[in-house]
Amino acid sequence: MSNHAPIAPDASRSTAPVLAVRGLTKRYPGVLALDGMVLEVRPREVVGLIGENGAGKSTLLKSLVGLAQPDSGSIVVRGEEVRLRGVAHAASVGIGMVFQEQSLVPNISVAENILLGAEGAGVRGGLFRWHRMAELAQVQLDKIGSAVSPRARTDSLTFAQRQMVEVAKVLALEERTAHEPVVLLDEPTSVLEREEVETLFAQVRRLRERASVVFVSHRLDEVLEISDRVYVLRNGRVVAEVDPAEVDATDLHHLLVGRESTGSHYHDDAQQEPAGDVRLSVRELQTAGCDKVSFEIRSGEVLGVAGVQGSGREELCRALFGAMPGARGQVLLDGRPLRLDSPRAAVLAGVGYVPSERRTEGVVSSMSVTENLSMAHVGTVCRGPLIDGRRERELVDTWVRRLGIRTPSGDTAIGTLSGGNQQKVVLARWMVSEGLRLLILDHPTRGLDVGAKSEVYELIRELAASGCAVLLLSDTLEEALAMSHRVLVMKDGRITACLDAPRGGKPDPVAIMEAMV
Amino acid sequence: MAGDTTPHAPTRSLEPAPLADAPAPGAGGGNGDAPGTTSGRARATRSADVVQTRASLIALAVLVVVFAAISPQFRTVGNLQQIIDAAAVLAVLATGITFVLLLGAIDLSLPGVIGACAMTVSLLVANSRNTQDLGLLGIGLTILLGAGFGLLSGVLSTRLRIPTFMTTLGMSAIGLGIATILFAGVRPVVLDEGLGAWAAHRIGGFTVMSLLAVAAVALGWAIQRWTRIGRYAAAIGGAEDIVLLSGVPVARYKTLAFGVAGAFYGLGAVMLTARLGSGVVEAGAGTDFAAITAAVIGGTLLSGGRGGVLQSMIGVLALTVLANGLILTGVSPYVQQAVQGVIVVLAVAVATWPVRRRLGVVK
Amino acid sequence: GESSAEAEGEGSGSTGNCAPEDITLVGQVRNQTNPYEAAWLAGGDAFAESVGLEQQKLTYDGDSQQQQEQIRQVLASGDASCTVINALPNGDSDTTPIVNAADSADAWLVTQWNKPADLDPTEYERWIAHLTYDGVESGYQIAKALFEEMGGSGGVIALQGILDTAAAQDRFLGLQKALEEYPDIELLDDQTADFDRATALEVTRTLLTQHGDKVGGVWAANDDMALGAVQALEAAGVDGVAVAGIDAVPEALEAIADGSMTATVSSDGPWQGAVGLAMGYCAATGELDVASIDADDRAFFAEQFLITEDNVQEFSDPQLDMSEFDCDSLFSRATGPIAAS
Amino acid sequence: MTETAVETTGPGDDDGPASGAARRSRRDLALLVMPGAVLVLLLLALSTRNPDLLSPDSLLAIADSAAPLMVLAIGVTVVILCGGIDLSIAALAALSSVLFAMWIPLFGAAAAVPVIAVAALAGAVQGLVHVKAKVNSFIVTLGGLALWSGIALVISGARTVPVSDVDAIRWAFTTVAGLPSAVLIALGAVVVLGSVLRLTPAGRWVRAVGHAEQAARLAGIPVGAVKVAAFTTSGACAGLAGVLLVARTFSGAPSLGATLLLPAVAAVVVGGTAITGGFGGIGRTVIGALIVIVLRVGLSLIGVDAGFESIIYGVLIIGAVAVTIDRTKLDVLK
Ligand SMILES: Nc1ncnc2c1ncn2[C@@H]1O[C@H](COP(=O)(O)OP(=O)(O)OP(=O)(O)O)[C@@H](O)[C@H]1O
Ligand SMILES: Nc1ncnc2c1ncn2[C@@H]1O[C@H](COP(=O)(O)OP(=O)(O)OP(=O)(O)O)[C@@H](O)[C@H]1O
Ligand SMILES: [Mg+2]
Ligand SMILES: [Mg+2]
Repeated sequence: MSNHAPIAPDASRSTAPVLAVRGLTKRYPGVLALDGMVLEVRPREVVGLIGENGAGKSTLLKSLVGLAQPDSGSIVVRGEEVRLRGVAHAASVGIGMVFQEQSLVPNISVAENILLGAEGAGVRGGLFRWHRMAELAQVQLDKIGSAVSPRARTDSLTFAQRQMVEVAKVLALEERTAHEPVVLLDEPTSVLEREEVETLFAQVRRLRERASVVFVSHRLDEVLEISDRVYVLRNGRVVAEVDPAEVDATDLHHLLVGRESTGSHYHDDAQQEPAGDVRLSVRELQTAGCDKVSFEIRSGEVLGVAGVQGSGREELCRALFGAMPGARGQVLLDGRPLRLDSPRAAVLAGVGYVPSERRTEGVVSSMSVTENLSMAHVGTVCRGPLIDGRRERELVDTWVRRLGIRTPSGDTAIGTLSGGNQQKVVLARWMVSEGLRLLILDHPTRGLDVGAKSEVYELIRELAASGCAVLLLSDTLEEALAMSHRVLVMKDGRITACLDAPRGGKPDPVAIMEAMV
Repeated sequence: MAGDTTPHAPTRSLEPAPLADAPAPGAGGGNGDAPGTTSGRARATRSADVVQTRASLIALAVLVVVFAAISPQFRTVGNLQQIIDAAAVLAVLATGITFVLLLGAIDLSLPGVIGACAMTVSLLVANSRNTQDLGLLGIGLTILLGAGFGLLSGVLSTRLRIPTFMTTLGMSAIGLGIATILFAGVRPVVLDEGLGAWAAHRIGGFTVMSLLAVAAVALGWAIQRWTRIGRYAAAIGGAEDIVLLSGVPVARYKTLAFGVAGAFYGLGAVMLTARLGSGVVEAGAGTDFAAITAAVIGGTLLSGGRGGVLQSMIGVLALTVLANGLILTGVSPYVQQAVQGVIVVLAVAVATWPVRRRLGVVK
Repeated sequence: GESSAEAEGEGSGSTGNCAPEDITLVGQVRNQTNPYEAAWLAGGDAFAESVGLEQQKLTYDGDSQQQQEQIRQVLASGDASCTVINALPNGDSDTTPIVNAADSADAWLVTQWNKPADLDPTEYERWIAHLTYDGVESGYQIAKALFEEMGGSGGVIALQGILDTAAAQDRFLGLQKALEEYPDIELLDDQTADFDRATALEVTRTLLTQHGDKVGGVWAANDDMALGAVQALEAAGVDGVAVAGIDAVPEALEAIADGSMTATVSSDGPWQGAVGLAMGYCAATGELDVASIDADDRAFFAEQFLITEDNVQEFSDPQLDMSEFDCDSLFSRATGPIAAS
Repeated sequence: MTETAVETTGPGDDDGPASGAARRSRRDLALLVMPGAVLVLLLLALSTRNPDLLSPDSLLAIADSAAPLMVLAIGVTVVILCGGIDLSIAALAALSSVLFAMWIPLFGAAAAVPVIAVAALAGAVQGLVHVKAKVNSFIVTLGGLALWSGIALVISGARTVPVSDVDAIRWAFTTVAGLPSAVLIALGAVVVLGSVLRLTPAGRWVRAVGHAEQAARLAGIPVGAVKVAAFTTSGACAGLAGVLLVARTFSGAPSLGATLLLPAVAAVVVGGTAITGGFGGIGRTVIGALIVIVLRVGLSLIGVDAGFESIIYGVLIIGAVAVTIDRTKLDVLK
């Protein structure tokens, strides 16, 4: 395999790469996750990685911190080939990673998390010196200008705060190694609100002053915005290396999916006016985090809910799904009252829910794709009380094909699928039921690649067309506007605005922003 | 496998908790104060700790009040001393087992370890069986032996990757075997003055033993709060795989935690022997469940990462008060056991009831 | 008998014809971790040695299931009809299955201590005998000794054994019997300490705080609890309280010698361990015809000895007198048939 | 569970699926063979000291001895799979033995039915307290342990209750076709419970709750109902075990079988079920129970002193787990 990076004239070409990956191959049962991957990272640059779900991005990064052992190929750090034994070893050569799934210990302090395993002066004579710990951690937090208190307990932080802490933790590498570190960021933005993304980018730009960064995201515009160079991955290999200055999102999209992007991203033209009558009517819904909320959804309608962190929109969703013990209020589904005390009851009434915390709440990661998919409506594959294996496999095959889920087999443990593919399974779980009347989507496209996203949008359109009501919490305002017939805006647990968003006549984002903050 | 880590899963529940502004429990890993900005659900998780601790405190308070109301003897200073003395051994054992429970592991080795240590110490200090008279040295050696047992449990669990339930259960059998061999049919009576004094001699109304116990608990608390063994134990219990990701030698610190626990069991065995006046093989019978129950009632969860030495002490006191109070209030011995069981559940349930929904997943 | 109906034909009968060397001697007790049962097994070893055999020692940690499993296994492996079992059933309920198992396998069986009242050895061909001690009597004797020590008046606290054992219940009856004879003695409280030393210690201390110096004596259903009580009294700095127990474990004897205990009752463990095997050995070799044993001796109370400071020296190191195990003097210690309680 | 899984038999078959057919078959094969192999090896090793151990009678005796333990163990397996623990099983079995003995005069052989029903009810109550009051299952069932044995003590007047009419329980201690009926009954329970867990959604619900309760709840699985059902099953099994115990002691007693708690849980773990929940199954527990019994009875017959016997037991039981458990299934060992 050629040991020089793909052609692309570039200013910093002269400087020797900090990190070079040569012909890396990694096979998982049924999947070739990495297939002769070749790329390099140069000093003080931000390298963007894009690729479909399952393209091998996470696997690559994991191999770079010794968490996945490549079957063949080599990793060269500052000219020396290394066989990384694990995170600690990778750290010792200056490579650190912020994981796609956050990895901080919840029940200890921020300072401990940042210095975990490398307390250095924080521990003297075997005894923790808390003030020193705080000081040392503060040094790292200052690097990224984070206001988080090093003494705070980690599980008391917001998601965004925790992410800052992770970056700070990675930066602690500097003191540990003589060299500038290489920081790997796996989809750091997928769960962030826009303004949080801005802060993160600010951090990344600072980082570039003292380190090299590898940045994975499915939001092409972000990648273009922050990267100096972008590698496009497909099926475990680099299919292109591009200069952000020379391309735009659509070109990337093309490179990415390898085919013309069909129709418009959001399938706007598929938006039909909701014909049906009121499907869900909510009167004075009262629960922790949102008080006296009232609204209606008609069947075939997509109702977007916009709002910032803590606006109470997530609590609203969970309450409607019976997952918010103590929720009160008059909720009618097709005129019949809906139990608010039991998810079970909600499901039986024809409600579906896709939670945002996919890994801990969406899937049972050690159970099979099949089991996860048929989990909610296992009745549909039962003959009498018994599960009909054949019927179940047919069902799964159908949906795996329909949503293009990349999995070796239905027996594969879902935890081993790429994030995006896990999400598709969760969606399928609800779609299998004919009786689905209301689908509650909490950040359904989080972590999905552009292709998958637009497939999901298509599915949402289809669902709506088929008369199902959809309650949609979006990653981005843009998404909410594009997909919804109406958009509710929530603030501090109350509805502050409700705008119509008919095809063609989408409201002005600015108006919504104002209502949100 | 990094992709599968579930950092906040253990402490996730569905509902924001008004309770969140309550301070984190002292030993619960909350060194210090929470920042202003906190997300609803994250807050609920932390307050679960507070809830647990508060619940057990209330339970203890309720027990004390009720018994004090019913029985005049319960209110006496003498009985307070008696309760403290009675709690001494359990307190030391519970302190030890807390380190194991923090890991999210379990330890059933107490009966064996205590049996072996009890026989050892009674044969090392001046006794009726042999001419040994090592005094304090003998006690020290015994505590080391306890630590040895703990380390062995730890090594077996981490190196062979066996559930601690099994390794410690086996270790218990091994310990009892050793104890039985040492016993050899003749029970060694302790003649050592110093050791005898632990149980008999009183300072300010409290036996030497109780004071030793208090010191031991304090030590245990310090270990938990200020040493890697303690802090890592909590972290490992919180999210073992992440700690591993951070390059901490998890296996080593797990093993060490077991070692610390073992040392406390050793001390507990010495105290029991001092109290019984001779080496008794079954001295540790039932202590495993007693210690675990105490810890759990106190809010040190079996799932790991939550609670701590101080919380466990609440449980120890609750159990001791209960046993003591039931006798003093003249409950018939035939139903005492049953009553005790019901009260334990009721106490925890009632104390938890108003906030049960904030507790999220309870195993 | 309903169960002897199950006995298979060959090898049965009330006399054996086993060659001495073919005989398997099995002694089964709860565990070897207390002096009493250790002494029992030692006695069994001594007898086995005297006839040139070895005793197979079984201990089941007070676990009824394990006891059953062991018995079943012993009988299922080896020539049962030349197997002699001298067993201490964990509780009354465990005797029936042991007897049935042994009976249907034609093994020679002697049981001690625990037996349901309705179960009668005379209905079986090879269940040679059940011997036990009159718990009421033991409880009564130590109670009297205790009350005398207290000068016939004052308050006592009672430490009961594991409540659902016949031993605990009978001994307590004995105490109550004695109480009737001593009107000035008041039973302040009775609690169970499960025959366990540590438990007894805690319970005693609590009772002391409750009844203070009203306590003049502690009646314990066995020596372990008595010794626990002695410890409790020392720890509480209380003296002048009389303590009595049952079993005559070495420590108790020392305690009696140095005056910290008043009385105990000896059942002579070594003898129990030996005599059971001796009976089986004699029957298996044919020297003893089970059918010809006097019915009163098939289920009898054995002689027990009250030990106080006057006679403690004689018991401090028990010697086995092998002549007691000649096939014709096996029942010399029988004091009469078990009174149906 | 998918058909591929249904076709495979033996321990591990009701586990979660593996990733990749190749790995799957190989590991399942190992899992299939390993526990059985351990069992055989143990028997052979012990028989070197006491050859009679391998005689048919002796082997049947072992199976017979295993019956009550096995029934207890499969019951608690379900609770453990849910991520909980049931410490009350042994005490509940004791209570059941007392009730059974007391009710035979009333119902004769049929007394088993109400007894098992009551035991199941007791289990259900514990389950409800655990689910509705959110009290840790360790605490709830520890309370249960004390309560049930207390009740048994009281209603039996702290005495053993003899069985008035032995014929009423003969069905539980005769031999059918040379096999002890107790063994057949235990196997019956195993088959029933095993197929419910494997062929109906119940099995995957239980495992889902054990793996990720929150995710299971949000997938609409009746978490509360599943947990309550698990404790009910465990209770019912305890009841059946109690009946079997009566059938071998011809009487019920408040402490009968009370010592079977740890051996039962040990059987589950030796079988390879994760004590943290989610992974494992009935098949594994059956082998586990046999291994535990062989250790318990086998060792006492090889004629070593009690002390050494205990030590060997400890070493062997650790060794047994070391080879039987499937570490790929225990993501975090606890
Ligand atoms: N531990 C594993 N076991 C088996 N297969 C795996 C494992 N980890 C990853 N895979 C497979 O390897 C392929 C690449 O996965 P990877 O997570 O690298 O994709 P990705 O590019 O990060 O996707 P996403 O954008 O959704 O995060 C996927 O098909 C995935 O199913
Ligand atoms: N997300 C949650 N967080 C905390 N407690 C919850 C949550 N969801 C439900 N609960 C409580 O946990 C218990 C079990 O919940 P769940 O609703 O799954 O079962 P259930 O409603 O009791 O029974 P069923 O599902 O058959 O209706 C109930 O008491 C419920 O109030
Ligand atoms: Mg990824
Ligand atoms: Mg429900």
